[in-house]
This record gives sequence, C-alpha cells and structure tokens, in this order.
Amino acid sequence: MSEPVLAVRDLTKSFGALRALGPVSFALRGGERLGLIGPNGSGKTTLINCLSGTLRADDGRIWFAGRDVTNVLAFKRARMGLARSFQIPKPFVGMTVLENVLVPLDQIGDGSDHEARAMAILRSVRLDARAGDDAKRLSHLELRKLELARALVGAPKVLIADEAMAGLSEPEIDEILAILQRLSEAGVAVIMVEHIMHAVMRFSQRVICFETGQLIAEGTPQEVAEDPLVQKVYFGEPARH
Amino acid sequence: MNRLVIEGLEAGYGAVSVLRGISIEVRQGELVALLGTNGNGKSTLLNAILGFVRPTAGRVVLEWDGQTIDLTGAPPHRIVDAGIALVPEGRRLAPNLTVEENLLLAGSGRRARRDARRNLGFCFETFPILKERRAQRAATMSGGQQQMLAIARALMTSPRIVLIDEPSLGLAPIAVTQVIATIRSLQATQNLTIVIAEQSVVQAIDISARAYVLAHGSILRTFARGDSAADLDDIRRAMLGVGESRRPTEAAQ
Amino acid sequence: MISRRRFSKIAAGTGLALAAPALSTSSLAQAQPIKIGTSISLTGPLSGTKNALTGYQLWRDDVNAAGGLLGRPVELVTYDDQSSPAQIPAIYSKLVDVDRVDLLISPYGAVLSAPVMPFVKQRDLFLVGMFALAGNDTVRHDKYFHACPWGPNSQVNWARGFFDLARAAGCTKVAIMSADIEFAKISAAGGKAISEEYRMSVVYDQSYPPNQTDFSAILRNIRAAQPEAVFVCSYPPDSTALIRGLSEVGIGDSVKIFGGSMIGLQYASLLANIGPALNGIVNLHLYVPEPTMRNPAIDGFLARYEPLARAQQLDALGHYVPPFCYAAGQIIEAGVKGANTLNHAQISRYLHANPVQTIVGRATFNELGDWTEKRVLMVQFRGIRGRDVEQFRQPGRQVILDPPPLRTGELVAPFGAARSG
Amino acid sequence: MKRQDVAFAAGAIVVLLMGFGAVHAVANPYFFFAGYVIVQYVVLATAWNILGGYAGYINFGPAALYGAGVYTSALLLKAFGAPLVVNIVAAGLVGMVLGLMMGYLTLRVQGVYFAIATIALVIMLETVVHNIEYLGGARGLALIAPEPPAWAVGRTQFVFLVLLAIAVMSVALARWIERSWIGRGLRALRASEEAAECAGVATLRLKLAACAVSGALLAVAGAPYIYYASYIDPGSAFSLTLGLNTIAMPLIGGTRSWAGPVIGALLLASVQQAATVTISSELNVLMVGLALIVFIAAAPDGLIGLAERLRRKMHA
Amino acid sequence: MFLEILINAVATGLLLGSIYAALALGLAVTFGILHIPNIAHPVFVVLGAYLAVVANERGWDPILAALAGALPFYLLGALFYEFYARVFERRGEADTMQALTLFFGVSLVVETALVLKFGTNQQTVDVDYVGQSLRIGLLVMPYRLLVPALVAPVMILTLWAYLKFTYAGIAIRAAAHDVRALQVSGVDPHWIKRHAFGIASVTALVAGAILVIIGPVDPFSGRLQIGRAFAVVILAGMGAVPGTILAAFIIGVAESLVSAFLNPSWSPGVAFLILLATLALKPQGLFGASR
Repeated sequence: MSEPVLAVRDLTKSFGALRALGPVSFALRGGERLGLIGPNGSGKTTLINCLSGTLRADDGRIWFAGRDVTNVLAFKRARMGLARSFQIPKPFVGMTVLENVLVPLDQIGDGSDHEARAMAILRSVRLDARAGDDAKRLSHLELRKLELARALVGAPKVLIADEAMAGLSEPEIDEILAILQRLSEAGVAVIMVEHIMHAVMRFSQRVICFETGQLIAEGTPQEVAEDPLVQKVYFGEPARH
Repeated sequence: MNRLVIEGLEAGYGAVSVLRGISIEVRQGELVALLGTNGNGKSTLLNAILGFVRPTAGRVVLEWDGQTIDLTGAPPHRIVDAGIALVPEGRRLAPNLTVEENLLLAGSGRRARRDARRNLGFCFETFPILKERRAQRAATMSGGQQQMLAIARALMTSPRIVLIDEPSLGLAPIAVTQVIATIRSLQATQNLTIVIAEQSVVQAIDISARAYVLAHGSILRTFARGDSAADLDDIRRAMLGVGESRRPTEAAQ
Repeated sequence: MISRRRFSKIAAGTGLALAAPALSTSSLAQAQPIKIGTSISLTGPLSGTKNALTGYQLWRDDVNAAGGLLGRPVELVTYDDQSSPAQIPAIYSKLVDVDRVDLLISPYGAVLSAPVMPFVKQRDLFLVGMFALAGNDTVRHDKYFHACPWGPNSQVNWARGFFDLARAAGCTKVAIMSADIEFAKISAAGGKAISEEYRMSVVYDQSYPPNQTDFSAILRNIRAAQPEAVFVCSYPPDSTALIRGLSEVGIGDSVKIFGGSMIGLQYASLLANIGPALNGIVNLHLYVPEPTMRNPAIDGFLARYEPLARAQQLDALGHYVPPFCYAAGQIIEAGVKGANTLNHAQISRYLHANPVQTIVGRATFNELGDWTEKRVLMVQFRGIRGRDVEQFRQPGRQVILDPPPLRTGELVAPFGAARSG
Repeated sequence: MKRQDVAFAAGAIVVLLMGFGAVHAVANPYFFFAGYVIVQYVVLATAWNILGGYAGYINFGPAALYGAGVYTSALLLKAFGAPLVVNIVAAGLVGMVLGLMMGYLTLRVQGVYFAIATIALVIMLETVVHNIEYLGGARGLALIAPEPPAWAVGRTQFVFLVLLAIAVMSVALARWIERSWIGRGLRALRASEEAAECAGVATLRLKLAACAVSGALLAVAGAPYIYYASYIDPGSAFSLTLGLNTIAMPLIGGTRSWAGPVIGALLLASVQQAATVTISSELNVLMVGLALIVFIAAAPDGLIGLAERLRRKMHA
Repeated sequence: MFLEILINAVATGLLLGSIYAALALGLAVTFGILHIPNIAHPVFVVLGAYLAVVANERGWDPILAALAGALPFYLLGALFYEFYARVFERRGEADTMQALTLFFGVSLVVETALVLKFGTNQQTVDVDYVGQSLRIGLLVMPYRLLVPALVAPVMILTLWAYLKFTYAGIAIRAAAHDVRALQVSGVDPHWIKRHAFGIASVTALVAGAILVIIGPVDPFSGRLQIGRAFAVVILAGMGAVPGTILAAFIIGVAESLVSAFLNPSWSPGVAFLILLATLALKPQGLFGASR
C-alpha cells in the first residue's frame, strides 16, 4: 500500500442552513481507482468543488501530495497536480483545441516545447486531428476527451473525473474508460464520479457512496452494491410485502 | 381511448444525445413508473414530453376526448395548456412568491383559469398545510412542504396527465412516505393519470401498475406488478452495474 | 488670370468700384472666389448658435451683390464642429491646408476657439474672433480681431456694467453663482474681481452642475446670506430652471439687482417660454431694439433675417448671434478693402489703425484685437406679459441701463418691486 | 509562427517609417491632424480590447481612463513643463492604478454591474475635475506646448509621430498578449473562469494585469492630446462619444484578435473624419448607432468573424 | 435659517427622490426583475417627455397626455423586446456586452431621431402649476416638483398592486427567479417578458411627462439619468418595487443635502458614489436579501 496522495478529514460545507457536506473523511492512495457514487444532491459535487478548491470548505482539512492544501487556491492546487474535469464540459470556446491544452501547459511551463507536448497529449486521446479547430465545433465525445486532455497536461497525481461519460454511447464510454485505465496504469490516482453504474463498478478498485453529505458505504464495488444502506438509498425501503 | 403516446422519441442537450428511441404509452387513470438511476434519461424524458428539451426524432401525441394533439416540439406552456403537468425535479417553485401566488400562477392558463377557484379549493383541501401557509414565501418552506406545493401547483393547471420527477429526492423518509401516499390517493380518488420517475424501485413498483426501466436512454425492460421478486432483484443489480450482466445496450436489443 | 486680378486691383483702387455692381454678373462669376472659412456648431450643446451661418450668408450675399472683394466673389467654407473642441484642430487645418481658404473666422465662444488660437499664432494667420471672452489674452496674437464688443480686458470688464449699476444702487454685499461651464466660470471669476475692486463683500460664491434642475437649495442659501446684488452666470438649461425657482421659493427682500450674465435670456424660445417671470431681471445683451441702438442697417438686417429664421426654424429674434456674424464679415470687408490685398499682415495693420463701421456699431481695435470700448448692454426686463415673442421686438421691454451713452431707462429696484412691476 | 512574427515586426517598422517619411514628404499638415484622430482611435480600441475583448470584461467607461491620461499630462505640463515622454509614462502609471481599482471591482461585480460601475467612474472623475480649480475646472485649460524637436517638422507632425509610435507599440503589445500564455489565460477565463482556475490559471492576477495594461494604454492614448489641441476641457476629455466609439470599434472589427480593433478603428475613424465634413453630424451619430445595432444583430464577431464565416462557407 | 434650509433640503430631497423613483421604475422591471440591462430606458423617458411636449402644445396636461399615450408606448416597448429577443434568441444566452451595446445603439438612434425632428433646443411644457409653491410654515414646496412627486408614488403603487394582485403581475415576478417555474405553470415566458417591457415603457412615458414638468428637456437629457436610475435599482436591490422608492429617497435626499450644505457642484457624483459603494460593499442592495 502506497501513501495516501489525497486525504480529507472532517470536511464540512454548508450553504446557509443547509449542510451540504460532511463531516466526511477519506483517503486516496497513489494510483488508486476510486469510484464515488450517490444520488443527486448527495454532496458529490460539493465535495469535488472543495477538493479542487473552487469552493472553500467551512471546516476540516485537505492534504494533497504531502501538503496541507486546505487554504491553497484552486489554480495552485491544479498546478500541484490535482486535476479535474467538469460534468458539463467547459471548453475554452473561441480557442482552438490545441490552445485549450496549451492553457494549463502554460501554467506549469518549464521551457520545453509546449506545442509538441500538447500535441502528444492530444494524440494520446486521439484528438490530434482536430488540433486546429475551434473548441466549440467539437462533438460531445470530443469535448469529453478535451476535458481529459486538459486535465492531463500537468502530469497530475490525482484526476477527478466528474461524470466524464454522461451522455456518451457505449462504445464512447469504452473509449473514455480506456483513457482513464491507461492513466491509472501510469500511476495517476483517479476519482471517478459517475452515475453510469456499470462503468464505475467495472473501473473502480474501491467505491464510496454518499448520501445527504455523508459517506455511507465504502468497499469493493461488489460490497458497496450489496450494501443495504446503498440499496436503500437507491431503491428505497425494502418492499413491505 | 384517452392516452398519451410516445413513439421513438430521441432527444438530448446540444451534441449530447440522451434519449435513444423511447416508446411508451400511458392510458387514462394509470399510474406508470419510470425507473432508473440518475443519468439514465428519466428526467430528460419528462422534460422532452413537456417541451423543455426539443426532440430530435419521434413523436409525442395526446389522444384525448376524441382529439389527437401532436405535442412534438410545442412550447411548454402550450403543452401544459393541453393538459400535461409536470412536477419537476428540484420542484422549480418561484421562491419569491407566496404559496398562494405559486398556485394562482399555475391556475392562470387559458384552460385552467375557468376552474381556478375550484382547483385552489381542492388543493387546500388535499394539502391542509398549504392552506395554513398560503401567505408564506415558497422558499421558506421545508422540502416536504415544497414538494406538496409543487404537486398542488401541477393540479392547478387542471391536468389530464401529471408527470412527477423524483418526488422523493432529498426528502426525509417520513416526507417520502407522505408524498407517495398522496400521489397514490390522488390517482385512486381523482382517477388522475400519473407518470412518476423514481429511482426508488421499491416504492414506485409498489404503487404503479406498470414500470419502465430506463438504462442509458433506452428502455431496458418493462416490469409489471406481479413479476417475480427475483426479477426485481435482477433489475436492482443491473441498475447498480454489478449484475452478471448484460450491459444495458446488449440487453435492450 | 493675373491680368484680371490686376484689373480688379486697378478698378478698386481708382474708384471704379462704383461700377462694380454692373460688372458683377459677368466678371465676378469667372473670378477666383475669395474663400472664408469657419466652423459652426450645427449640432451639440451649442447648436443654439447655428443661426450664425445665416449672419455670414447674408453678409456674403451683400458683399457679392456689391461686386465682391477685390473684384472677386466671396465664398463661405463651413463645417459643423459638433460643439466639440476636439473637432476643431482638424477642421481648421482642413480649412487652411486642404480647402486653402483665404481668411478665417473663429468658431463660437472660448471653448471652441481655444484650440484655434495657438494654431493661428503658429501659422501667423488673420482671425476674426467670435464671442470668446478674453479669447486672445493668453496667446496675444497680433492678427486677431474680435467681432463682439466685450471690450478690453474683457474677462473682468465685460460684466462691469452690472456692478456699476449695483454700486450705484448702493449694494455692498454680493452673491455669485455660476454653472460648471467655461463661459459661466470666466464671468464668475470676473465678477469676483470687480466685487473686490468695488469693495463689495462676496457673501455667497458657489457653482452648480450644468444640468441642475432644482435651485431651491441654492436660492435658500443665497437668501440666508442676504445679498443686495446677485450675479448669476448661467447657461440656457439652468437659466430657465433658476428663474422658475425664483418664482417658487423667492430670493428675499434684501436683493436690489439680480442677473448679470445669464446666457439664454437672449434666445427667442427661452424668452417666450419664461415670459412674465423675466420681469425685473437685469442681464447682459448685445443688441436690443431700443431707440439708442437702432439704425437702418441693423433694422434691414433683422428684417431679412426674420423670414429666413421662420423657414429654417432658427431663433426667431436673431438679436444675439447673427448681427455679429454679419459684423465679422464687415470687419473682413473693411480690412481687405482698406489694405487692398489678402495679405494677413497688411489687413491686420490696416484694422489696427482704422475703425470699422458695422451694423452693430463702430469698432476700434486695441493691440489684442478687442474693441477699445466695451459695449456690452445691461438690460432690464420690464412689462413682459404672456408668452408672445413679438413683444421682444418692441422697445421698452428690455430697457438699457448701461452703458450710459445708450441708456434708455433707470434701474428699477429693489428686485422684488421690479418683478411685480 | 516565427515567420508571422517577422512579418509583423517588419510591418510595424514599415508603418513607423512611413509615418516618419510622410511627415517630411507630405507638406499638408491636415493629413496629420486627421491622422492623429485616427491613430488615437487605434490606440483606444486596442487598449480597450485587451480587457473587453480578450478577458470579456466590458469597460463602459474608457473615457474615464482616457480623461485621466489627458489631465495627468496637462497637469504635469502646467506644473513642471514636463516633456511629453514623462507625461506619457505618468499617464500610463495613473491609468494603471485606476485600472487596478477597476480590477478590484471585478472581484465583487461582474457583467452588467461591472459595466455600470465603469460608467460611474467617468462621472466621478469628471465631477472631481470640475471641482479642481488648478485644472481649470469646468472652464477648461489652455496650455501652449513647448516647441517640438526639429526633426519632427511641426507640432502636429510631432504628436502624430509620437502617437503613431504608441499605437504601434500598443498593437504589438496586444498581439503579444494575445499569442502568449497571458492571452490564452484571458481567453480561457472569458470562456469559463472556473475551468480556467482549475486548469491552473491564476485568474485573479490575470484579470488585474489585463485591467492594468488596458487602463494604462487608455490613459496613454490621452497623454499627447494637450499637445495636439492646446486646450482641454472636461467635456472633451470624458466624452461620452469617445467612450462609445472606443467600444464600437472593436465590436465592428472583431474582438478576438488584435487586428479587429485596428480594422474597426481605421474604418470608423476614417468614415467619421470624412463624415464630419460631408454629411450632417446627426447622421454621423445615427450611423454609429445603426452600425452598432446591425453588427450586434448580424455579425457579433465583427468584420473578421464575418470574413471567416464567409471563407468557411466558400470552402464548404 | 439653518433649520429652514435643513427642512427644505430634506423636503426637496424627498420630492426629487420620488421623481427619481419614477425614472427608475421601468428599469426596476426590465433590469431588476428580468435582468435585461436596458440602458435605453432613460432615452424612452425622454421620448415620453417629447410626447408630453407635443401634446402640451395642443393644450393637454402632460400627465394626461402620458395616460393617453400609454397604449402606443406599451406596443413600442413590446416591439422593442421582440427585437431584442429575436437578436439574441438564436444565440441562446445574451452576451452582456452585446446586449449593452445594442441598447446603446438604440439610445443613439432614438436621440438622433429626436434631434432631427425637434432640434437640440430645450423643450418645456406650459402648465398652470409651474411657478407656484405650496407654503406650510417654513416649508416651501414648488408645485412643479410636488405634482410629479405625487404622481410618481401613485404610479409606483399602481404597478406594485399590478405585480401583486394580477396573474400577469405574479408571472412577471416569478420570471425574476426561474423561467422554468413559469413554464411549468403553463405561462409563456416570452409573452410575459414582452408584456413587462411594454409596462416598463409605459412607466417611461409617465416618467417623461414628469421630467418635462420639472424642467426643460432636450434629446440628451436621458444620459444624465442613466447612472441615477441604475443607482436606484441596484441600491434598492434588484426588482424590489417598494424598495425603489426608499432607495430613490436616499439618493434624492443625499443629493439635496450635498447641494445645500456642501456644494451643488458635487451633487452629480453623489448618485454614482452611492452606486459604487453599493456595488463594492453590498451588491445585493438594501432589499435584495432574496438573491
């Protein structure tokens, strides 16, 4: 077992009187494939936003790559290697696909040839043919890939894939899964937040389930799927008859 | 026969296609459930019926009182006026309006206005809590009360068919029971036609005559009351993605 | 070409000019015209002065009918400056460098002429000034001649008439108010200087934004200061609002004389609009139809202006701007004829040495090109009834109190009594 | 990529040389009076577009910064007789500070609110100038600038050349920003601030930088004005029309690249210069108004966007 | 004397405030409720003022003229929205910059049209109550301000009641927050917004009549009011109709006090200072808790 690359302890976040998250604690090991499930409104998105830094948690701590990043701004976390993709793709419209990938590369620039690196990343997700096109002209699958490509340029230690497969067809899902699989093999820890259950269950080594801001189940995919609490969350009270 | 017919409906958001050829039929007085975990297209289907999402293929047709109304691609207010009401996910109340204003607003449609008084009376009778809090702003009500209001609002439009999207979402268990009971009694006493989208398989199947299981934008299978418990279990496992399964696409074919 | 010019020169020089009208139709039409360039505020906040063009045109028609200048016809080249000083440098450069005009007339007022002054100084060009107070005081250009009778050291002196009247009425305390507009600020500064000179104490001195619509607070503050003279430096929009305020909240019994430098009370539309509320106000003007001012030339001018104004929806009275535009033309005419050349230095030398008779009076220029004699009128509105414009064409409604040689009546004071009277 | 840079640099040098040559070859000074106005518009449009076009923050009060530049320069000239170069630098610094203040506003407000706040800034500054006697208040300030250096032929030619140099530098700066990581970052945050932040873009710093650079250049555009007109007044320095034109030009040309504002400025300014002397000014303003409506309705990406669309259509 | 100045300054401020509220009312609907930054609203006010002037020349009272012109102005506003919607419909979400620029363009066109038709001269109306004042002890209130200041609250209360008690009014308020809520209720949001624009435009007409009673109006008078109107709406908290009155009172009294005790020259900055301070410190406004 390697050291945790990302860990949270007693993280909480409220919006007004509504406690959206926590307190919640968990850890992610380097290179691990973690599935994060839960119905809508269970706090998944709030958790991701707190992790990536676009939301400030009310309480609790976050460690990333051995550092306490609780008070580190989002862009710095991104530069440190905490990458995320968005549930609704947010391409930088008005820029070419290549430029989209150059944006994050710029931020961690070390002087080496950015464009070559960007092209290599685009090739790895098979977007290289569209490098010169405006991002707004991409298909949905291509947008999803662009999201991943953008997240990948910083050679991240952790990738949070927020519903990276929503709206895709089965073959397309397979393509995204393959990309994520390769990443994982390259040592990137992946948190897959997903409603497409068969994909999560297939991909994840470990699954955690959220409900009303709390972590209610944790274990292998099989264990979590069989967990009565999870079943209740998804399917309601057991039948009375 | 009065019924809502959906044929080969395809729809999505921009480049994302969500519904892939859905065909269902709802007859007057029925309570039909749409089952499936999030992201499988339940809400999109309801939104497409109501005109929020523009179908790219297929038809939505209302056959009622001898008339056949093609609702495909019509704007939502026209569809509501034709007699289809939606209790949307997240309820979508006007938070700055009072309970009564929310109800009156829904009763302002061309067809509904005639019966607005009576409908309001009926709503207050069915949901006494709403009468009690008629002057309170919708935003300040509890989740369960808001859900009641959202259902009452749908009733204000003098609907022929009510679509209810995840009524149990985000509610405390006691509120869920209450809401489900209300829906059931509405259907039973008012002979209302109801389509309910749920991921809580158990409750939904418990109250509905027929259930369609949606997976990945297609209908995985149809489930009728009286099907075996083993079948039910099967569906649950499939929905959580750990079944022996049968990837949804294969199963659908 | 040369021979024709020489011929004209000889003709003009030998008194053949008398025969010029006869020649005009044939030879004048063929002669190279003399171009006179200026910019006019046809649009923008100063577009109330756009009737300047009519003044220039009437002069041009007259001079051409009389055989032109130096035997050549006169042609006007004008552009719209949109009342914006930022437009001026390019317009005047275009007039001089592209259109190659022979002579220049300034745009209206100090703001618009300020950018022209360094230009004419640098290029050493002749310029007729229009309405700019102290327009030449900074640049001190020796080829500048003012068409308006502000008089020498005009920044201070031009409103002196008001303070002379105030002193004669025994005022010792003065209130000064001004709009945040160049012209108003300059007059207010002048007013302050004269108050000091006359040992009057300034008990109120404030400016207000140009579009002030409610003067009640200001008027109350003035009333609280109990001044005997109120020197007002306003612009058309606020002049109306201020006078309305006078009727509404009053100014107090201490005030003997009110007004001075209110721009707008020369325009027909405003006068008609305000009507009887004008009574008692003492204000500057440059021409009013009082017996001491009238002569056949100006009467004739105004008679020709009137139908044009009606047709073109210009200021119905035309007392304020157009006569001085005509006079500007007359100054050019006198200079060119007198020097018998278009040479700017010679024209200027001639004008410095000789007085010019214009329809608005005899102008003698000092070294800065200002009239040696101040001839700003202070008039008091009397007996205004209703909102008929015609009454402002009649004598006795705008009684001249100053300067003494033109006086047609005495100050009626205090202000309260003058208003009701 | 490299070749384009060389071409651009060559173009810039040619423009400067042509300007310099014209000053000596063209005797008619009107060319430079009119040219000054056009070049000034190029600077304004380019400066505005750095914030408005690249970052998508609409500064509706460019006149505030321009006016601040005009008055800073006039103040230094009046107080110390400072040379133009010093005034330009000082105006740039003042513009930068005001720009940073505006940048602070972007933390609190966005979209319409930001636009309205910038309008407020114009009125505030104008009110302040009205009440400063030393700057002439509402009366305006007439100053005679010192003699220009001999090589510049004349005063107008001199300020024209200075402004031309500023314009070339502004455009080069805008182009560099656009093509560098800064421009990419700005366009990224225009598309989505959240996604940009999560891609490691320091959005706040970039916004502040864009505000500062845009503000500085807008103010610099105003610095030589007193030398040009010899007279300034609050009405012209904080002119609504100038502000409007500044916004209209990039919109007409296209906001996404440096060439858009330049094309828009050259077009609008030349047409207006011509229109001033040919048709009535009312029609002039009417024309700008209609042009705005037509472009918003029919060509939201400006002439450049229109050209691209046509090209794509022809290829397809 | 100090007391007299103070009392009257406050009274004048309240009168002015009431009038500012009338000016801002239409904006409270279009911008505050519908979130459409209609900076052309003040120009519509000026257009209304010109209509009042024309009617007044034929002997009408400006306020009556405004009431008579309500229908054409309603249609004008509705047409204006239709145009706006058509332009931006195709593109989905309206880009703020483009919307603002569009409205700016419209302002220029309307202003210029007024200049071409009426010239730049100031226009005034001739009514009996101008020039008289109501005097109560130390208090002196010109009817020129008093009449508009009384018309304004009547108009605001009418609109408030309309928004409160009618179906359409309720729908307009609902549009402030969630268009989906309208659609689910069977209401056409497009129709409601067009209707709201029509109403806003009628308030502009009445405000124009008021404006020209207070003082002379020229084609550019609207520009002075842009900032003030936005200041009122933002200070009130977007779309809060009763709050509009209070916010306008605050600005009116602040301007009046600055005018009376500091220097009138500073008063144009007051509204903008309040606006900037609101944006910087409490962007949700005084009554904007609901957002």
